[in-house]
Amino acid sequence: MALPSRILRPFHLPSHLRTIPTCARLYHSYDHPPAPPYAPAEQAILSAAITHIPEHGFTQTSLSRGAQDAGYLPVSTNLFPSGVFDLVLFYLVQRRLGLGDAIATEGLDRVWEERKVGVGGRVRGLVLDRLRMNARFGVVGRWQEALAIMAQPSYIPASTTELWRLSDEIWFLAGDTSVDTSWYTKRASLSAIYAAAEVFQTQDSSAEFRDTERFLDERLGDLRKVGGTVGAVGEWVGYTASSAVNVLRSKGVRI
Amino acid sequence: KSSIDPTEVSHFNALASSWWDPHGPSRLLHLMNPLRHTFINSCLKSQNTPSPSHKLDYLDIGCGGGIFAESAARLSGTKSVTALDPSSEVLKIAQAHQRRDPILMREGKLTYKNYSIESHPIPTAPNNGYDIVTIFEVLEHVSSPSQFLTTVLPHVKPGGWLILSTIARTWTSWAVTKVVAEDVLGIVPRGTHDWNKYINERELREWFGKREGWESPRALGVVYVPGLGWREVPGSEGVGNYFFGVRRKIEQNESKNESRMDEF
Amino acid sequence: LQRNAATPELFDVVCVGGGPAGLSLLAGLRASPATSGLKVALIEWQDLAKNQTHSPSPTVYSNRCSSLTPASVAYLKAIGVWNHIDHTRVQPYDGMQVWDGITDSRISFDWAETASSIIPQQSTPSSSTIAYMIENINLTSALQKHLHTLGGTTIISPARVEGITFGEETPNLDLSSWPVVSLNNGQTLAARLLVGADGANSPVRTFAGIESRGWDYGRMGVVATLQLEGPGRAGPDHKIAYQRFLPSGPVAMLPLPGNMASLVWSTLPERAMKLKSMATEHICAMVNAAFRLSAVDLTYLHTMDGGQKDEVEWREQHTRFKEEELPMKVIAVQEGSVAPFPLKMRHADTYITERVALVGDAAHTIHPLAGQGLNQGQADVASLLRTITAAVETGQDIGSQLALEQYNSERYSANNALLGVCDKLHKLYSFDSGPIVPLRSWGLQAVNSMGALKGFLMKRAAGGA
Amino acid sequence: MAKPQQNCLRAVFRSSATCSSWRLLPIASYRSFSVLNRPPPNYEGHVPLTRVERAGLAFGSALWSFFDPTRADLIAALGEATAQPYFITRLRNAMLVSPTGRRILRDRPRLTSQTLNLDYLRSLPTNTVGRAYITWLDLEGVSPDTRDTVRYIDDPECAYVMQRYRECHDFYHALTGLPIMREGEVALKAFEFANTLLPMTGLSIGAVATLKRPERERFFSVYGPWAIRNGVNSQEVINIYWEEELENDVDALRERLGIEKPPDLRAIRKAEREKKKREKASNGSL
Amino acid sequence: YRCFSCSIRHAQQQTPRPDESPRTTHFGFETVAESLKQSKVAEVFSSVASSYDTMNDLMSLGIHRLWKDHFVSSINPGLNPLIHTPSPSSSSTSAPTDPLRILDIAGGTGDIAFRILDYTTTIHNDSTSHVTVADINPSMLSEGQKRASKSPYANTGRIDFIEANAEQLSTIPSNSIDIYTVAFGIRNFTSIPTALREAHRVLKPGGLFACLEFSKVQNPVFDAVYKRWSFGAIPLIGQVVAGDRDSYQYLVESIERFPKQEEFSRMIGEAGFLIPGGGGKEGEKGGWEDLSGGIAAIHKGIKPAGSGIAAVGGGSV
Amino acid sequence: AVAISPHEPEYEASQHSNSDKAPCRPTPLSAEQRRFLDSALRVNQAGELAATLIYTAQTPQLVQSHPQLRTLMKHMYDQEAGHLKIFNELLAKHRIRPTVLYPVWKVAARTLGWTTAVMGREAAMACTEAVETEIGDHYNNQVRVLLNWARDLEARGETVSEEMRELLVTLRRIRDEELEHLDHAVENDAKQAKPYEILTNVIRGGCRTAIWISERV
Repeated sequence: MALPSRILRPFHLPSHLRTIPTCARLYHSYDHPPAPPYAPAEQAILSAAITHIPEHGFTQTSLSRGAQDAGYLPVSTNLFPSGVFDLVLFYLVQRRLGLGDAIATEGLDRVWEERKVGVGGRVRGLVLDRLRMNARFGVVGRWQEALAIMAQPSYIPASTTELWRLSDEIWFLAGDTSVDTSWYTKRASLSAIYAAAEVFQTQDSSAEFRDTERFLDERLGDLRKVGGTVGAVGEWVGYTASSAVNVLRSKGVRI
Repeated sequence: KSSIDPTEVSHFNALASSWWDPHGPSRLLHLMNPLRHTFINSCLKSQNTPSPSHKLDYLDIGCGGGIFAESAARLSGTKSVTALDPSSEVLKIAQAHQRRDPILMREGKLTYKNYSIESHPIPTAPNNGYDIVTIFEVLEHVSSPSQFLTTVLPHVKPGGWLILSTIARTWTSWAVTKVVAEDVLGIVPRGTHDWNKYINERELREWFGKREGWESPRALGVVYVPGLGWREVPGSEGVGNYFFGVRRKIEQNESKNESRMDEF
Repeated sequence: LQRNAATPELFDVVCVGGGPAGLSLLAGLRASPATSGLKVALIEWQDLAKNQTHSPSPTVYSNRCSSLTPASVAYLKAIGVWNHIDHTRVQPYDGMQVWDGITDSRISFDWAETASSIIPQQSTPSSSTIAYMIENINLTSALQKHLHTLGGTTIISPARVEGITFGEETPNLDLSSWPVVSLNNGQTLAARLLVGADGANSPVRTFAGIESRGWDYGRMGVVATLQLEGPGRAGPDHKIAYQRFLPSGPVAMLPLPGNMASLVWSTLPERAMKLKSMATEHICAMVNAAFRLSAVDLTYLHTMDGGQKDEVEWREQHTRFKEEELPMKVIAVQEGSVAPFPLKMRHADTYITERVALVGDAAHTIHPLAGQGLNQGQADVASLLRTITAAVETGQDIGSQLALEQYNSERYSANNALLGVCDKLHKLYSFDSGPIVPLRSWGLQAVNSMGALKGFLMKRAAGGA
Repeated sequence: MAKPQQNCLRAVFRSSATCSSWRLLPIASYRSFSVLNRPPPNYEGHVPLTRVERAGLAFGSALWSFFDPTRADLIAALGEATAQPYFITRLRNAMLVSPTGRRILRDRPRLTSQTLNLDYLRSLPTNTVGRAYITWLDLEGVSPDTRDTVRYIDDPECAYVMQRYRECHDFYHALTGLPIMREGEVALKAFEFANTLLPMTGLSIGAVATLKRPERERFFSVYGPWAIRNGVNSQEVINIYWEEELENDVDALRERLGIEKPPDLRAIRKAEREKKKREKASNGSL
Repeated sequence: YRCFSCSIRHAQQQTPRPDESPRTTHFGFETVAESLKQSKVAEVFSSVASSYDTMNDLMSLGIHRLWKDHFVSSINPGLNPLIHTPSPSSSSTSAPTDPLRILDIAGGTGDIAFRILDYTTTIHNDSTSHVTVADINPSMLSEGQKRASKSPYANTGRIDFIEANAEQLSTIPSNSIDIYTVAFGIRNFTSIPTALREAHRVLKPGGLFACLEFSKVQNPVFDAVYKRWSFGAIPLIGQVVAGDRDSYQYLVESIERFPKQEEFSRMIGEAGFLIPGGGGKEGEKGGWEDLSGGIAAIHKGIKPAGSGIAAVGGGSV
Repeated sequence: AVAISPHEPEYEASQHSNSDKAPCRPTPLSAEQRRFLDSALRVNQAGELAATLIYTAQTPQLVQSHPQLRTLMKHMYDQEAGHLKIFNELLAKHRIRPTVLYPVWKVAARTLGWTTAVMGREAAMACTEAVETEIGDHYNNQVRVLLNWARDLEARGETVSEEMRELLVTLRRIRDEELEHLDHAVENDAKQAKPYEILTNVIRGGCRTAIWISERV
């Protein structure tokens, strides 16, 4: 068994990409909190670099400025194997983890409870919060650069995984507990919708992103319609099949 | 010599556990049961005695799980039913199933006897025999039918009826009961029937013709259509399954009949 | 068998539910000689005695009416109930107009006209009736009267079924397969055959472990008793039923004696609630609009907070319709007769298990657009009656599955087909745009022009599908 | 078809006239409705057309008005011929959905010089709708009465809707500030098509082919996208009760409807002309 | 020992007595006393100095030039004067306008040094950054100085050559170097951990340690092929081209003995450097970049700012 | 193949009495442990889903010919449905991905249930027996692994987290209920099924491959 697996090894990602700091995607334990995704030094440099993004964008300059702010040298940015993409990924991871804190600080749970907002409504609220974070950090203008970086072939797997984790985080925080095939379809569709909304936001000039909000509502409406139709067709097919079986049984056929 | 064929008895014991399973191996018998009653009613109607108000006594020979016996006991026009079967195992099933219906548990309504017809006490006077004596799906399992029939005849009250159902010994019945039913479809457990013991309706009619004191033989053919159940097909007695009914004459000198015994 | 609290009283047939289906089954059992020997009991949670003394005034009609097909009427005549019915409150009709609310393509059934053109040797025109409009209470009180005259039925009402379990096995009597019904007044009844006629969420069906599948239509049916301006377009003795298919659901006007009519309007839940809360004059305007105005206007009318009456008058001037093909104008609504009920489709997996049979709403719930709910129930009962009679005549245990199989095989596929047809009709007519609308209109037009096909359809409908 | 004969036929036919868009004409009566015995008109000046006639009218008027855009009556006929089966009913239904639309259909106001007190309009403050309308009329030298009456639409209410659209056309000019010269007209037609979906407005966008190259470029780069975006996103302009809006501020109305004011076409063209003049002058002087 | 090769054969014939001197290190596949290793290494390099480039070309079929270019571009040295205006908020120890001080260890012929200078001047047009080339072997140094004199940086004062042993860089003060690079040299050091600690000493806080070195091929099939090539062909070519089979034999053996990627990365971590890419925490491997499937590998480490505790700078998250 | 694997693994975890020790902050689970828990709970959910669907497919056939079996089948179905609910909640709470082959297992379970039911009462009971033995062993292994972890934690002086202890208790209870089903199946003469050997081996092989696949996908 050893030889084949070792043969397959070279075809996986270039080694340095494997070290993308991730909070392990597996069993999320409450009593054993997961270790923080970034080493303290990286955390310091990257979070400092984020403050430079509005001015310098997702470039090496922001990174080295951040390094300097964190008491390091411009050359310390070699700490990040994939350079600027690490900055982009750091930004995404922080915003994703920030969503949970946003609920705690703004007491969204209570608000949702009072207004009896369903899971769908909570998902919408969380997506809008996440989009507004882009604005709050002054990243909207620069986001197309980040999209360009993420679109590079060697970074696509990492960025899609991060998008998938964001959609999983949103579904989890919204209180969705379905664990069957809809677990996949929900996350896939939300990822697609979020990505589309984010791209729409980069060129939305309306006040407080009203157009983005309308765009998001339309897409969520489409999703509900499609989900409804698929559900209805599935229900009808299931009913027809079982009534056919029942008719045969009523006629004495032993199935 | 008892008319019980040992291999037959063991075969029916194996069948016992699923006797009352609606989709079990004896489903065909359950489906045929209603047609037996319609045949009996048609026989009774064809004569004015016994009068419809008179409560009937039934004797079912070879009752198996009690399919016919129970249904006869439930009828409003029945006074009592006596059911005989040599197989103890299947009789236990019948008695267990009898306890499920309060009507059958009424005094003297339905009694099961675990012996064959030979050991059943012959009625002292002709009139305290049974109005109806039934032999369903038994004749084709008995080693010598005429001898068996001769022992049965005295039990019929004058004016009473002897009703039996069996299978004609023809190519079609061989194809249907042996090949299709047992081997191919397996709806009837293998080894239930032995083709050579099948008796044709004509032979029965001749046999009774020769006997004194028996009149108006009636016959009706039935065919099983999968999906629709059994269907009465008049005139198909020569083909497969058929019912046969014969009535005992009401005469002054009944004693003459017992003496004549002949074999065929 | 002396009966103390422990041992339940034994019955041959225990029918739970005193609706039209249950009562009609027991009347049938008591009426036919073969089954008159059976010991039967009826359990009903409403007080049946109250219905007996029901004597309605001629102009007040209950809003719960149904249309009986000739087949059902034939069955009711057979069990001798028909003459107990108060015929002054029954309204036969022999014409039916059905049209598409968007394209106005129309199909009209007129028995006399089709009969003469297709089946010349059609029997006397008197049987030209398509269906009979009858109040449910009229039918049930007639059934009760008939049951009372026949006697021999243990009627326990008002009584609620506390629980249903299996009997125990004693040395000389094994009731382990017999269902035992225990009531809230302490009585326990053991049933050789337990008939579940107890409505859509039937405790008997749950006891039997039979699942009921289907879905909710997301629509509400609004019923009401209306007073029209006249007896009907073709006079009092040729009454016509009208049904218009709107995207939100069909609206139907079924004739009652005199100037009265019964409304069955399947519409969206919020519209149903709005309708219920309107003033009577506005309800009349809305019902007239439902048969006359376009779907766009109707949608707007439902959003208005008041003043529907003159809005409808104005729009009627600008909408083109043929008054003589439409029901007469509604002038009044009977007080308190406007009542919405949710529409859903359910069908049980099977109608029988060991010692249990389901009839009527307990077995299936159908969309009211064809008005076949009651007829299906009566047809079930007729079939179950035939099955039980055959079983009794051939001495079978009427509770055994073998005996009941005939009922299930007769009724299940027929009901399934009718449920499917009504469901597909509802789906077909819920489109208000797109290619389906002209297609269905062309189809309706074609059927209308082919006399033979229409005759066949009418006979099927009358023959109690 | 002499007038009296029309009247007596009208009573008979009214009961079986079928107008609603989807309705298939009842087969029996279809054969009888042909050019020879034309059914009576449903309203004053109505000329019921068979399908063949309608197609002929549409094709002919489209072709001719392409070559001679000044023929306003042809454009009007084209509009009526093509609007019939679906589009005008859609517009009427759009009015039926909104409360003000229903009020307009109920009151059936007409925009003519009699109904509008032109002098009063002139006295209104500059930036009001009325004032903009009247100054625009004076500037273009057009009077509100030059609109033709509708003749070829069967349903009387739909006919009124077409009439109303036609009379408000000048208000749309005021609302959007697009001048009457061909480039402005095409841009406004694009906006109207996006908003009302009437085929005639769609077809007249074809006239962009007759524009000069810079104008065409400007249309496709600026005015086309503006027209489509605003036409689709804004509310139905047919539902504006102009008679009540006269005193309101134009920008406030535009804001309420969600329409962005397009770049001022006349200013651009004037600047362009001076530039060309200066160039001619400069290279002329070289 | 005049000719180096005979001394090796002599050593091999001796039965490998357990060497009583306590500290031994490996020299190719032999184990020799530590003090002896340095002289032996010096001998090897002095004999191959002249044909150093041809040797490297042979060892890596000329790819080593690409590796070196990639190595320098991944470090991305140079301070662009336009961008790096002194930002008041930064609390970094050295004012950013100071020229970048780069130390290239064992870079005798100046391969890396010239590439760095070219990179800084062309990419970042930073004409002030300074490279110090240190090597233990005088002949390699002289070769380097010869080339430097011919290069455009001859008299710009941006490059100087010092002879020093990587394990005692006495002449270089602590916390003075921005970037410490070593290319294909570290495997010849007698004690790698001490060299690493020395590097840690001389580097400024936040300074970068970068090492390019032959390493273990990841894919076993490719590894088998590469081993046959390096042990079979290279010594043969060394003999034919440079007439010196043993030096090449040593070089190939030293590659094999050099610690694998994970181990070397761990050693860098233990020397006090921060490992890029998660630092091998959480069972995640990382901290190096394989070149050509692992024939060579780039290892990096950052000296943490402040006394090992990351100085919290910049805006909080 | 009748010997049922020993219910209780040889080592019974000492009752967690040492709560008096200062409950130091539990160290984060190792990646290896999280991977194991992740795949274990995913497999359990898939297994319970299959078990419920097998019973749903079997019940109509069995009850039609043997009405007295209805109460037993209902009881077993309710227990399995309870297990499925527990695992669904655990998956949702610990944010674990359900198996990708969810629809595949649904179809496979239904077909298995239906075919064994058509082959008769004994075959259906034999199928239950085979499935329950396989699932019983599977739970045993999981309980054993968790016990080892608990032992290691106590050896290191850390307290076993509440979450872990709860999981252990639940797994044990579910395993016992599964084995109880096994006994029911054997009581209803699962052994008399005609092709008993082939049937049980095929089903057990099928279960093992399904478990192996679900752990990975």
